[in-house]
Amino acid sequence: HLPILQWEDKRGLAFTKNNLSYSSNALVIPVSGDYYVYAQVTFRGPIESSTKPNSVTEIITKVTDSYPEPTQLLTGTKTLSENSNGWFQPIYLGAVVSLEVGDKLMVNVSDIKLVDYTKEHKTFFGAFLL
Amino acid sequence: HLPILQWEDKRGLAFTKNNLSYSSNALVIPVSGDYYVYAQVTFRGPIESSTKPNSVTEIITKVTDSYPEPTQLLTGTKTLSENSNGWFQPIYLGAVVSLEVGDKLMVNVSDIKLVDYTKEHKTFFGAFLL
Amino acid sequence: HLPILQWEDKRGLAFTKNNLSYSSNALVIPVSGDYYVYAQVTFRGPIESSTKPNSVTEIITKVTDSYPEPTQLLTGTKTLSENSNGWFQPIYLGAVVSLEVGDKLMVNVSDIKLVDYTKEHKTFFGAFLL
Amino acid sequence: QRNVTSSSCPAGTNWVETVHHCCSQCPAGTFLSEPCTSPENDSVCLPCPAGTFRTQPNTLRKCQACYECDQQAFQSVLSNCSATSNVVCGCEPGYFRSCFGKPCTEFSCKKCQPCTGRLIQRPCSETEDTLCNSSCKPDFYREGDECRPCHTSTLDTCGKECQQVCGSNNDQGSG
Amino acid sequence: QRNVTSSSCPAGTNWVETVHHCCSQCPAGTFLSEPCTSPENDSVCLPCPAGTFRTQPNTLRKCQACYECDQQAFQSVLSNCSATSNVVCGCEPGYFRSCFGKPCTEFSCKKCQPCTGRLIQRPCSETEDTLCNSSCKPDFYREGDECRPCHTSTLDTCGKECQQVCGSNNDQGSG
Repeated sequence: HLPILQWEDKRGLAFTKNNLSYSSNALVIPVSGDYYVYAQVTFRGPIESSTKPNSVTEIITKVTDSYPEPTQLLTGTKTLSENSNGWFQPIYLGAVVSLEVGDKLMVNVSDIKLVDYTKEHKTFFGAFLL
Repeated sequence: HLPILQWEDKRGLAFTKNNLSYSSNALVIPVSGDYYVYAQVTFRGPIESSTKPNSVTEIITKVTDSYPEPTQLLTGTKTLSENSNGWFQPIYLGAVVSLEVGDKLMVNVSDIKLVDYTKEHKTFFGAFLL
Repeated sequence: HLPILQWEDKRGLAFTKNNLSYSSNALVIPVSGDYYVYAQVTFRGPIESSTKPNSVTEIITKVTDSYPEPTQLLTGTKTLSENSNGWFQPIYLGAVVSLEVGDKLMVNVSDIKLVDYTKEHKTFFGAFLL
Repeated sequence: QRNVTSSSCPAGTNWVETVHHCCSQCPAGTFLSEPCTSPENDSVCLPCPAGTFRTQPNTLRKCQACYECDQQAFQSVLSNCSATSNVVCGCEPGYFRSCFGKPCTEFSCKKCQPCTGRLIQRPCSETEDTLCNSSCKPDFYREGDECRPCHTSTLDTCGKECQQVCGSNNDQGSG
Repeated sequence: QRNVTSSSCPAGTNWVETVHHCCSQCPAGTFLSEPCTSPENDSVCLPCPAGTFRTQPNTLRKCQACYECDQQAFQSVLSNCSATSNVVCGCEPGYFRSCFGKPCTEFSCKKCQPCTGRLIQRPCSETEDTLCNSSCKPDFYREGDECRPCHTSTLDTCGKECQQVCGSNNDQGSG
């Protein structure tokens, strides 16, 4: 599977409440219901080590004890036409999904080395119960 | 007017509840109020039949019995600089709009043949009452 | 600081309610709590007067009496690879942030002359209490 | 006011759900300030505030916000927004519309090409760039896809094409 | 049903929070219509509706929606969606997969190159374009990176390369 992003859940603008907790790279759903789930990942390049990617992808996935495979909930995938000098590309995703208590939400990306993790307001992830 | 997208409202991740129903390509508003309305369309190309487009556009529109013309609520329009080989371009839109009972919400696109309809997590549309 | 956008808060699709008011370019928070804050800015060019920009940036910032400097809440920044003829680039941002009564929310952009202000459904800004 | 469902209101009236009545439509240029509640007090319509408009009869609670013309992109106002019509934008003189796809709802204004050294086959218009004649004007010689005036180049440095065109003019002179 | 926490259900059962029971998993191709409430009435499983599937045993309330193959981009269906497996897409004959990054979850189908005037070193396949031999076939001469058939060019107009290749063939004829 695609690499999973790790998140800060306490410092700065980050917070969790109403029992929506964060553990081992996932938001854990405390009560069944419909949630608006969202995430933005800012990708940037080029970085020496990786070959010139021709696309970047961000996927919000759900993992549940009721099924052995993760489910892709939302996907944003964009081809890169930028030339060799520096490029930035944010991808925002958000939608309402029905979740069960205990479901885990994670964000996967096509290439972790391309993620701009430097500023909390450029790459973020969250959910709220409707 | 621009072509209107058709949506799946029951299978997989799709669902409707609280009387927000889907009929003839539109979400039908059951009760007046402020709604957060959102949609993502993933465009992809090139496809032989259509001339090389220089832009893609997604518009969330409202149709109401109180007015003979549709109202454009949210618009995302992006020029394409990608070259001839394959390209992907997601456009996400979301905002709060005041709606009346009976109003219909639809998604129009600049060219239906450029819409990636193959996976439910790449192109989606929804609304919830605040 | 980056230039601040001005907004229409009454005409057309724009509205404010529940004491969330708009004054001197900012949304003023009437009651402390968690808000989903969002904004889309459609950038377009080229325009003669400004040099060819190589990127566009949109930032939602918070100003508060409790701190002398604005806080960047959400940032969307994208490099431009489009060639010289006309280009369009929408940037959407949205997330949940904890706000205190009296906090002010504003939208800054890298270059005001590149903002498409001509249609209300292309550039918009809002927030709602969870 | 017969208690009817929304689809079957008599002509000139719309169903207003909040009052469960068919109310008279407000004319173009106005909006529904107060819906009708009985035959005696019919819809109250108010004119669209400045900067807004309605082109059709309606029972909407607000008017639509006028678009604006993109001054920074050399757009000009062809007709101002009125209570019953949106603003119509075109291009400033010396510019033409370059559309982003069809229909041409979005366009940028591009500078008309000057046809230096050529005859104008079709002048620049609101919707099309100037069409330059493919051949150069007299006293101009071709270099690549440009037409250069003869006098600016001294005969000895200029290429075959320039000699041919500019040389013949000087026949009378230097022979 | 020992009242256990979610992590420790016996094999073949999953913890179902809504009923606080470990319920039998529904087999692949079905979904959990009704969770178990007691040892007597176990999970009620129903087949996935058309257009949906589940590849694994589960206690999910819905099946996953099948993907679709991108006909407009020359994709073809290698195997249809079934109750237990998603659709599998490939490329139409004469096209090969051009992946968007690895693993190749997203791909577009590109036309195989024809190797006009060259021998085919490796034919076009589902995953790779045709590999053309670098040198031209007999009776073809090289021009840029193309191979042109001799007969189409008359000897006097064709360049050095063409003379060499096409000229020698005619030795027998015009000598």
